Amino acid sequence: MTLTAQLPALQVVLPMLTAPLVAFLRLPQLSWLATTVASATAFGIAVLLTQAVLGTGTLDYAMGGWPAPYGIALAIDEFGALLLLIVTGASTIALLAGKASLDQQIESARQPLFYAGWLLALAGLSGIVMTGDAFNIFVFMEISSLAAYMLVAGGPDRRALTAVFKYLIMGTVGATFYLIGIGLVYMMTGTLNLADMEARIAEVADLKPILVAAGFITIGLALKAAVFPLHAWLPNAYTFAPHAVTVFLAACSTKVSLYVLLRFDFFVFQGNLERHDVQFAGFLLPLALLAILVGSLAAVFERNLKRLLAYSSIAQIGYILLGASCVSLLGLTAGIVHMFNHALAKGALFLAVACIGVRLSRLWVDDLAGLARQMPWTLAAFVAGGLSLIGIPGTAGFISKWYLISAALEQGLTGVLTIVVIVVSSLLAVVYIWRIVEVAYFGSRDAQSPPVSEAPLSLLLPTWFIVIANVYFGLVPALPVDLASAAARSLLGHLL
Amino acid sequence: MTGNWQILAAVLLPLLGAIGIAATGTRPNLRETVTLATAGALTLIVWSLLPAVLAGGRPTAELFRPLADLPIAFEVEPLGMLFAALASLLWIVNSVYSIGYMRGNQEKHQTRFYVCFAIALSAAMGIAFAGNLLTLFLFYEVLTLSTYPLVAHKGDAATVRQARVYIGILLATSIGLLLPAILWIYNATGTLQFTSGGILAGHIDGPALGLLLFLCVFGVGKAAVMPVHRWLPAAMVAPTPVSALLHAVAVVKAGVFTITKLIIYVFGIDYLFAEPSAGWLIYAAAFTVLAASIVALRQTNLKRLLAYSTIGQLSYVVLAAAILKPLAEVGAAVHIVAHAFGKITLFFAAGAIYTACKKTEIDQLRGIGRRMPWTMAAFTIGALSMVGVPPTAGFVSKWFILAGAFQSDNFVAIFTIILSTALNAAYFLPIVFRAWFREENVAPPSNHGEAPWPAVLALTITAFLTLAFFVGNQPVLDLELQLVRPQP
Amino acid sequence: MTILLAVFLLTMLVITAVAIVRTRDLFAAVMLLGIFSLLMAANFFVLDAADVALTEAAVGAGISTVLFLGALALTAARERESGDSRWLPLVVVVIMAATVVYATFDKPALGDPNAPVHQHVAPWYLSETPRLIDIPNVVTAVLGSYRGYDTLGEVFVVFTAGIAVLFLLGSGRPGELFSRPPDELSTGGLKHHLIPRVVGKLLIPFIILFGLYVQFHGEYGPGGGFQAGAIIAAGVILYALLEGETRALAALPESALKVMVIGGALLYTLVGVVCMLMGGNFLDYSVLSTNSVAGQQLGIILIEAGVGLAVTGVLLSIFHAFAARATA
Amino acid sequence: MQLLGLYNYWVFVVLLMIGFYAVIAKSNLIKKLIGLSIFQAAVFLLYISMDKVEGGTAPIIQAGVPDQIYSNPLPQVLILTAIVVGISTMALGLAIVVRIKEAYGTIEEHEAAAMDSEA
Amino acid sequence: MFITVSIAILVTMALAIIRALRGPSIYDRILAVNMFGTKTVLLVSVVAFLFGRPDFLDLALAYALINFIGVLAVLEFFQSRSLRRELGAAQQRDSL
Repeated sequence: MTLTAQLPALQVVLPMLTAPLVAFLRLPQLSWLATTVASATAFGIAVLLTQAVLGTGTLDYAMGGWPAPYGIALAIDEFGALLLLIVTGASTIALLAGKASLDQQIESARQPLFYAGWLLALAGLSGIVMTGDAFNIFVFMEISSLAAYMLVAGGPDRRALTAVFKYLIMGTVGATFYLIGIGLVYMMTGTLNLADMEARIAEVADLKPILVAAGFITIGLALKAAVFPLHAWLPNAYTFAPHAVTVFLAACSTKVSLYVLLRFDFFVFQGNLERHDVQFAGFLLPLALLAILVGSLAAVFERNLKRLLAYSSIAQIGYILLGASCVSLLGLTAGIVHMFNHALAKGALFLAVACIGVRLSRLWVDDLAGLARQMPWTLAAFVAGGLSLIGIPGTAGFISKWYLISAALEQGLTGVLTIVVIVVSSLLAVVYIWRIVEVAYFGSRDAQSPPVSEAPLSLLLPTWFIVIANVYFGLVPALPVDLASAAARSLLGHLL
Repeated sequence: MTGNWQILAAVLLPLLGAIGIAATGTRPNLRETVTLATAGALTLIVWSLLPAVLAGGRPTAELFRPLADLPIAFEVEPLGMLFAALASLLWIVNSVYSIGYMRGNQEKHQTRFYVCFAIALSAAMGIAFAGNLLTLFLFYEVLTLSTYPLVAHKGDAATVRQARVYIGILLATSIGLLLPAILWIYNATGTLQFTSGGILAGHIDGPALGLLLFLCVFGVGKAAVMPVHRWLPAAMVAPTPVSALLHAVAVVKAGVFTITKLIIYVFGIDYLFAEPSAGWLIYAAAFTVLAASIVALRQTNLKRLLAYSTIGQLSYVVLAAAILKPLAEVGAAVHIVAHAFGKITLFFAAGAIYTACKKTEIDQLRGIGRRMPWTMAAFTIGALSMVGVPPTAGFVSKWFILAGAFQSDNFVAIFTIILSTALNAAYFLPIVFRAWFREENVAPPSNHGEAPWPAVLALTITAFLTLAFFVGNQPVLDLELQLVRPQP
Repeated sequence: MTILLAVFLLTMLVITAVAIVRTRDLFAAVMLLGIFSLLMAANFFVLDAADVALTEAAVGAGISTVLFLGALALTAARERESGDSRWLPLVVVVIMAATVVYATFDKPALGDPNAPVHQHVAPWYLSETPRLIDIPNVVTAVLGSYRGYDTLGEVFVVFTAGIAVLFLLGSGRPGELFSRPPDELSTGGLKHHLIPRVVGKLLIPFIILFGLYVQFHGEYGPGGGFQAGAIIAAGVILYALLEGETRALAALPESALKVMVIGGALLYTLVGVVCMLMGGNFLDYSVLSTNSVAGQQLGIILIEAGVGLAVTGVLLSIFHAFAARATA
Repeated sequence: MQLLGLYNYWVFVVLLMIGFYAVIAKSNLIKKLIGLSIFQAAVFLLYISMDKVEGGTAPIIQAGVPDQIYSNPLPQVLILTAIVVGISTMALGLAIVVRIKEAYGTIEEHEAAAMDSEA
Repeated sequence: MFITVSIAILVTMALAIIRALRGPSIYDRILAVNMFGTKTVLLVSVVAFLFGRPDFLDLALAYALINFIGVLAVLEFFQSRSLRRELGAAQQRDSL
């Protein structure tokens, strides 16, 4: 066994192995360092895996050496590779940038536990992405969720606690729904392996339980992914979490749930349930459109900076779903590319917020008045992230919107409606981003408020790294687009 | 990054300049030197492309390739060459003027001003040389965004409100109308490449073509065809050099340039001419010309009057393009130049007056000719050019447009041009008359003379150019006749 | 007979559940929840799930009750009268119920040997385990080896919960996991009640011994690392109840808990890594010994030990975090 | 017998709904968690009901009884894991409730929400 | 025989549950829970014999232990709560 062949296992095991070691360290600095190194290594492994996937196609790994339906198999395809890059990348950047911010927001004695939780969230999320086993997804979903609850609860405001309680309740209900769905499918097929399930559902004569199972799984995962109207937990959880945690979770946690959702609906159910694609689209398309409109509108009227961006995330999740609900090659490519690009754009925005949060204690839009003079680099990064979110050409956001609109154009009359919604919400995005830019650049700072200096370099550098990535992937988007179109092709296997 | 280095340099040099300006922000003299040096170098580079284009060459370059068949790529053709040459040349003049104006008025945030200016110029170069619609759209948005800080320069509440109108209209129209139009075109034809004779023939026809034209014309908000003209008067809150370069040259010209380019290279003149559903454009343009002139008549603030005059003059270009005849297209191109020279002179003059004695209302200008003879002489030349009186640049372009209109017996256009000429005269000549032949009615706050010398120098140069263009327009004609001549 | 038992137990389950939701006395609700768990466990036992029955009893009736009581002590024992919303939830619930009942009509009946679950995968486990792993308890074989990766995940779920509870309720001082209760409370316990104290203390060694039996007998009968961990933790909790927090922490100090938690989690993971180093896949115990069956058995014993250590450590840490939190 | 054979599933549905009702309707946070644990327990029942084979016994292989039928071990393994997940979630939930009580002085959801909207 | 015994146990379990549900005092409930636990232990043992797997008596043992600990936990909870109340009352008196 070469090291390369073992990489899929190491991707999860490495952060898991580090977590107990980090948890009870005496020195917070050291625990941060160990966590960051582990996360960066995980990112390196993800890069290697992506290379391998691009070279040889899907990677399989049999846990414990047991063959697939009997043991648990890992399966990493292009879709998974893309998600792994997002998860490990977001974690690494958030850690690198978040040091200063976390030192402010988490008491130093609690930091080792906090970083252990961070590693577990990382391990959980990458575990979900890689596994090919339905129940294993549940187990890792719970690891990542419990760790995420803890990370969010680390926020300094007491409202973090009520927010996280809601998150916990809705997250657990979602996971349990998923478990019910798996149970029903298992009852009818006798297997837990996704590929095996797909093959065996075809033999099931009576599909009522499968249909209900598909419903439970879709709704459960939609809850976890904060799909409108099941998004109630998200705004406050993102708002009151520590800033670095928001960067991490906003970039990847909901996307991983969407990933599982797409894998189930397309791999497992699509080929077996009659007219499943029509039902899937009919169910999710209206939700996606509503999510886009409601999320954007809520963001326009929101005055808290972080909650504003959180509402925008709800709208962006709508975009991803919108692409998926086209059930076409272009549409799925658009949705998947948007997962990547939204992670970049939101990552940049929340990093900029973290920069501001280091210097300001309140993060209402009005508090930013005139801040651009004191923190020019931070605000410039915010503007760049905002442009990517709006979808200005030359930024990553444009690429996904381009694919999305192209996909909608294929859809005929509903496509026109879709385009109208996309355009309207882009304009709303202009409004809510611009409102902040205007206040920051042309407002004047309260004379009594103490002077503010630019964010520390340790925060600015990663922020600008992501900003540049936004531009880079806006101009040279080959990597995410290639991965996404390959992923879309394999998802659509039955319909092509 | 491949292809002709001059093109890439033209786009990237102003960006480098912007960095240089930002780096030298604490030392004004050095900063202004950087600005001027960048502008000079840019002009040299752009003009060095001219011989090749005159000889029929079409240099190309490619920057990136974000989508498989949609690169960010450039191709120099006569229209773009003209626009780039004009914008780069006037940047030098404008920089000289800016130095006088900004220092004379002790404006704040001068570094931000020069940085944004340089970025805007980079965007203008990108628009001029864009080889496809996507590239054009990209730089169009960059231009919008980079000029926002210039418009909102003063930063008080009223200014910000107006600047919000400016950015709101421009972004909303471009994202809301132009982008869907681009996608539509791409979806229908599979390409966005600018091609002689257009790309739409055989793909979109009938009422759909009219609708697409609608999306394009109103999506290009910078062309200020009514009713999306509101941003232009709003943008007059900007410092005068901004109004001068951006709202007489770069931004608005980018708008009409885009429309002309779309009509020639995407729709195709002949294809559009044969399509009755596209006929509405000429009426929209004619209406804008006349309505803007009438509104201008009623203005009492000099800069607002110039703004409405600009709206009218821009629609001349759209009108000329919409005549859809070769000579009229040449006229449209020539009018871009002619109007640029004339209008920048007028704005310079308005700014010079403001710098010298803080006067902004037309009514205050009585007798000012005697205090500021150079300025008012230049103003007079600019005004005559707007009206289209020989020997000014305005006459040349109007001549071609009229010729084009007669070519197609388009009486709507002919009538509009004649009537609007009368209206132009009606709102410009009284100002000139007042300035030279009336006594001062308000005592000036100080016993002022001319504005600082760089400003006067600049407006003298542009006034001279306005006159010179009347006799020396041959190179421009040579260049632009290629538009209508079949490609070798 | 099975059906009769099941029907009776299930009906009582429903009655208990309704009572739990209806009562406003949270204390009574927690006690009824204990009954609910016992009923559930008995039901599992009737349905042939001995391992699950043991776990449900240890966790549901034991640990869970203790944790709920700990939380009630720190919060409130009664529910306020108002604040509930009634109609909308009821509608949602009824719609959902209708959907699920719709699905049940095609389900195989209880005990149907022709049900798909009994046709695929599971028969393989039952028929191949004697050959491949050679331990009687197939549940342990599946848990420890075939789906060992799930069990690793399970250990880390518990670990995450432990970390999270310590993060939320821990002392917040460097190098000290739990906050210290004020003296008046910490000396408490049931020290002054002679009978429980004597009987309880007599029982503790047996509980621990029984836990170890469950741990190491897991390959042969119902049991394994998790159940053992819960039982041993319950034994130590009993000590804490009798003698008070301070003495319990003196008997099994923080440092020992840390060692158990880290050691358990690492033991499991490292067994997997050693398998990799020895040329197999992660958690492929066959390579641990020249004989693959012996390797499997060794691997299962080791990881079960890891599970037992980690679970004991984490459950005790959670218990102490609640119990030791000072209430001002 | 057919109907009686599905009794397990119906009880599963009823318990699921009782738990779910408590989760969404109750304002008391501890009561919500109690509801959540009933909700999860219902799912355990669903799985364990699947594993039973008529005439079978627990899947612990008895030496010397060759024709013994054994119930299905796989759902049992899954539920062992799920029980552990359930208690972990519960512990974390209770810890959060304790912190909420300390920060707000109440464990009623609507009261806490009212306190935040005032602030 | 086992069947008769188990039915008898089921009946007593039902009775215990009724007491636990109705209360009225807290001690009634505690006693009911304790009794219910004992009955479960019995049921498990009887059913183990009924199914012919007497080795599952292990489980019954575990239930008995857990039940004992549970009841002690409840009692401790009561004691510490009343202790805390007394302390609170004492503090109030001191502050007066």
